[in-house]
Amino acid sequence: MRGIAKSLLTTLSTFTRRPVTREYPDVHRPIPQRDRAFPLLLWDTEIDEPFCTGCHACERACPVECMTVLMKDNPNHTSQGGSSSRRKIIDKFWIDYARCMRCNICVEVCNFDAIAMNNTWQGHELSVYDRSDLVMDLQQLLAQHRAGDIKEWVAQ
Amino acid sequence: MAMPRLPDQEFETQDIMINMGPQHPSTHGVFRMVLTVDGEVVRDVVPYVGYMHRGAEKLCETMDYRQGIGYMDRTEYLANFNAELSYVMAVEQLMDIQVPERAQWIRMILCELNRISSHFMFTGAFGTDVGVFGTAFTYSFIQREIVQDLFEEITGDRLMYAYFRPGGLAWEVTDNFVERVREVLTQVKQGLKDVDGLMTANEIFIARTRGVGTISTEDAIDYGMSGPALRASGVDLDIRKTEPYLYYDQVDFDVPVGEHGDVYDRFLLRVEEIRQSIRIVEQCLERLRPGPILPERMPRMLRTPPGEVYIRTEAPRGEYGIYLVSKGGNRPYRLKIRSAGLSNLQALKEMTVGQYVADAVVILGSIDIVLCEVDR
Amino acid sequence: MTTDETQPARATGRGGAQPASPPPPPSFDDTIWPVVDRALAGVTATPERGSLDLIVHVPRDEVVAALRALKRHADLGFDYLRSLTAVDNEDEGIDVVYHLYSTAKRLNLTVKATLPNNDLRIETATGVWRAANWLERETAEMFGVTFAGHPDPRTLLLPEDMTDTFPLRKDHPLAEIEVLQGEGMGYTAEGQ
Amino acid sequence: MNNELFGFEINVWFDALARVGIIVGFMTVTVMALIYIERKILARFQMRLGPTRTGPRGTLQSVADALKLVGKEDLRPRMADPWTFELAPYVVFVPIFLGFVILPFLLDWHVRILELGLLYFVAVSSVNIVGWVMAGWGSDNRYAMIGGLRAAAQGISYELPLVLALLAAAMLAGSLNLNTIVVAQAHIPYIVWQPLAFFIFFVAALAEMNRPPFDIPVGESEVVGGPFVEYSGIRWSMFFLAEYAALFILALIGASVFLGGWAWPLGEELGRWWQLVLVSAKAGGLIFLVFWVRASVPRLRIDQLMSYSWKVLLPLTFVQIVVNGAVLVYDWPDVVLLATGVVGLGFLFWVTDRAVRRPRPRPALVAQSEAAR
Amino acid sequence: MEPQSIDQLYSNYLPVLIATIVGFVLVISALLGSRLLAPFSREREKATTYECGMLPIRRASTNVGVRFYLYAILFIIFDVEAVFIFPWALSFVGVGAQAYWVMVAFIAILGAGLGYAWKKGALQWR
Repeated sequence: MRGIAKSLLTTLSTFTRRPVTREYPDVHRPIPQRDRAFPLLLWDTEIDEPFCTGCHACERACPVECMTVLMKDNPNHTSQGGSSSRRKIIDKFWIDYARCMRCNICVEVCNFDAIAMNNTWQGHELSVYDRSDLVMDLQQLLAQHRAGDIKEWVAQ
Repeated sequence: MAMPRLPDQEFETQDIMINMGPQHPSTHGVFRMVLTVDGEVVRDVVPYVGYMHRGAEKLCETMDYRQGIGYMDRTEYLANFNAELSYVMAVEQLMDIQVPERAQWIRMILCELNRISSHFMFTGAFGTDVGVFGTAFTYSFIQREIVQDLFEEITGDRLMYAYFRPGGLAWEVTDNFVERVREVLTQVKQGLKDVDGLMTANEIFIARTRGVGTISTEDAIDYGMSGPALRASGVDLDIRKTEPYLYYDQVDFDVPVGEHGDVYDRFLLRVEEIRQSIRIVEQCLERLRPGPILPERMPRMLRTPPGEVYIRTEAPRGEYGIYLVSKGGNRPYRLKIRSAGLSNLQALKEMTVGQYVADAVVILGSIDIVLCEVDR
Repeated sequence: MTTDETQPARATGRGGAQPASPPPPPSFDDTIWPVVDRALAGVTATPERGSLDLIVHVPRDEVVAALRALKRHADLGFDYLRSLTAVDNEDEGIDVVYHLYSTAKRLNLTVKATLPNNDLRIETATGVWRAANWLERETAEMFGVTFAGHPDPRTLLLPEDMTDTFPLRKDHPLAEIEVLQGEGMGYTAEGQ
Repeated sequence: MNNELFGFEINVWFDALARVGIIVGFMTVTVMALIYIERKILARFQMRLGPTRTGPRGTLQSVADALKLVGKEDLRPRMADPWTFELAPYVVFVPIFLGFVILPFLLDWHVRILELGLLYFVAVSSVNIVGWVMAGWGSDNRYAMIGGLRAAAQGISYELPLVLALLAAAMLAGSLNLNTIVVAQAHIPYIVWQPLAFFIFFVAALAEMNRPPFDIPVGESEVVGGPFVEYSGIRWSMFFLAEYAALFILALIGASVFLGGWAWPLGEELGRWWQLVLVSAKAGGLIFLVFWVRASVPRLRIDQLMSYSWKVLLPLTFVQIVVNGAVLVYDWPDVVLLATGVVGLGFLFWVTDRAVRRPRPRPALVAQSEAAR
Repeated sequence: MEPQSIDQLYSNYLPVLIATIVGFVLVISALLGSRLLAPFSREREKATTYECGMLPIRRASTNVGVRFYLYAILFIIFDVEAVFIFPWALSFVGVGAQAYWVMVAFIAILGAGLGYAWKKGALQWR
């Protein structure tokens, strides 16, 4: 009976404590700055084009093959009279967020620092009704950084 | 009037087969066992595993060493750091990489914190198994959440950390790492007091667990059990002591060993291990010095020379072994994951037969299986 | 006899605590090999220096006898089966690998037996350790190795009817990844 | 022949009907409130918030649940025995509902105060065990079957201590009439003279209601809901309704028989509102205790549960009855009752402790600073 | 206790009858309400027994080894006893010490019976 009494007292002591529940849609959990949500492409605001050159490094390194990358000649390259030093640039980019395992490898292998996983945007609120809605195309991947919604945190 | 003649078997009782799982509240994942029950007593139990088999070994054989880390997380989702550690240690062993001291200490801290969070998962789920309505679960999960928050701050992910790398760590910990860990430890100590007060001395809890699911020392060894489930049977086999890896030989901690090999001992043992882990982490924090977290010269692509290694580490559930065979190149030729859960689960029949149906659930809970680890 | 044989190798794993030792000389005097050799009298065993543990190659017909001898030997007492698995060496056959441990003497040993591709049969070790039961079932279904005399030869992880293909063999392909993007998403329709 | 309801003279049929009708409404509201309160209280014990979404502070949660349950598909397994399966909810619910008839809510408000009220209650309420067995057997489900059998075993085993513990208190009042029993405790409630009987009553009531730690028939982690695992929608909610109605009834019976109902401690000359406050406080306290115990203790095992009833509680109730008889016949002072009650309670706790902490020592954790190498 | 008139009894137990009817009506109306509101499908899969996701192997209603029938027998004995104790408990004070000792003897005999059953292992749930 002593043990049961101890149990009862323990629960009574927690009865008086403050609940730990967060009322989710009203109260959001503070997300640590390092939180890697899903990979995003970064936007080179100086030249006004993506950093990504479509070199396929991330695509090859992705353990789950969630990326599809296509490159093209950069129309904005200096040889074409533009202002960019990138000879090639990303043409199409898809990431299947439903498949991404958030391992950060794509960020680590990127030679151009063109991809990041440190966003504070919708990364954890991605509920959709159709799985194919989780396949993000180039515009969606770039939009967040272009709008300045990403807090920078670079590993290392 | 003559009595109507009844066939002889008319009043014979039959054993019924109860199918528990894969969709059962207390099989801890998609595990299935078929109990043959005579009244309330279990006469036979046939476990079925494999519902979570995703071929992690095969997958890892098709990808390079860095890509495999993420898959290790997914085999052992409650003790990811321990799983990653075995894997990166295997690669380091083959490549003969020397890991910087700071990285080792941080690894140790994280592994022990992971042990704490994993054992809290056990106390919570086990509390539910013996029938405390949710209280043990929330108590434990609050603590687990605290540890998890810390992991998220450091690694950027709540569950699938992918933080260890062959050679060290993926990136440096946060600036306030030491303070945060100390803070977490104080909270965990309070939480442990709650869990302890709720269950350990409770007479009903003791009545439900003591003397239940006993397994002898010899049987436990013969079945290849490991971790707390083995130590509860009185074997002082803890790889952190017997074959120290990281810096476990430089810190002071006790290995709790049970005497009776029953469910109650397994529970007490895990609670005690949480205390010991807190002790280890505190010592690690004192010895943590600034320094590099990766060796100076790390190849960009990890390539191992031909060879093979069997690395074993003490994960919360027992021995998590990685048998890595390399034939050169950047990917494992064969990667075998020795899962503690699979071996521990083999002894389920030995422990359960002859006990009550209600005990079957408690015994299964006391083994503390993670089905992803069992099936890989 | 202590865990000396694992010391030099383990030092490297400890990362910087000691300088990496040079590759050990091909003698096995400083390991448990002499004891193992004595225990395995009558069995043709070939030692090999492994990365952490001593590896002993045993002909497959003598494996169970060897394992039993290793378990019973007073100075070794390998009473704990850490792991049992197989390695598909393609043309060279399939290795069945036993990782043994001695709880009393704290010793490690790896035992290997090679099975030729045309006859993947080996005797079961369930009589030596009950731990071998599920591990052998897993190895059997994954590699197609037959463990003769196994008391419960059902599949473990795979579906019961999946007995014709062996996933962990090197010739077993991975499934195609389902594609929801790129061409599958109407890339061609958009034009380039 | 006429009766009086709220000061109006009405026909006895209408009177009865009106009172039962009030009870129906009262029961529905109470059960919904109890479900909400239980969820809130349990949540607080677990440092959670409980329902917050439906209505202000989640107060409409029960209403939402009830609506949902009505709108859910009502399934009957193909293999189930149609008659037993369909009838089980009635057999579970109606006896519990009948229990409301004798409850002494206030001094002058109740449906009927029967002269043999306690006996009536005992007789009626035990019928619902049959319903549990019917539900378990009729579902053709192994979990339900085991749960039903457990419910039967548990129900009959705790019926006796419950009845005899109530009887021990009724002996002191010399009546089975609940109002008389309440009046008899106008100044000192029977919990003072009968602590052992109260404890036994409380434990047995927990078991009768299948409340933790005696929720073995419905044990979620073992038999996944037990007898009503196959029930869905409104049919399932009947079991739920019965469960909470039983909780309320037993709490009120306990409050009346052992805590003095609407009377103690201020005597019986109280206004209706004071009586209401007193009776709700007492019944509410008991209900809170039930929730508190639920949040704190694990579930017993069936054999332990049966042993506890037959080997511990039942003999002690006999002892209590014999002692009560002696005190009444020989006119011993009431303090003897208190003393024997306390001694009996101490003995009960001691036996429980002994039974749990068997001779075997507490497993010592062998701590080793240096593992033997 | 003064004897009650038939009218009084009638008046007292009438609510019991009415409550029984009302109780049944409550359940029926709830079921009818659900019949009106809830969806119904004729899908056969839904009507399979819950067996944790597996198909049931056999019918569950076989001859189960019910281990507590001894308890059930004991229960009947003791419940009958309780019925005897009830009238005694209310009237023995008036009758006097003799009635008390008779009942003590009665309880003692039953207690001995319980002890015998205990010793014989009838209280062991196997």
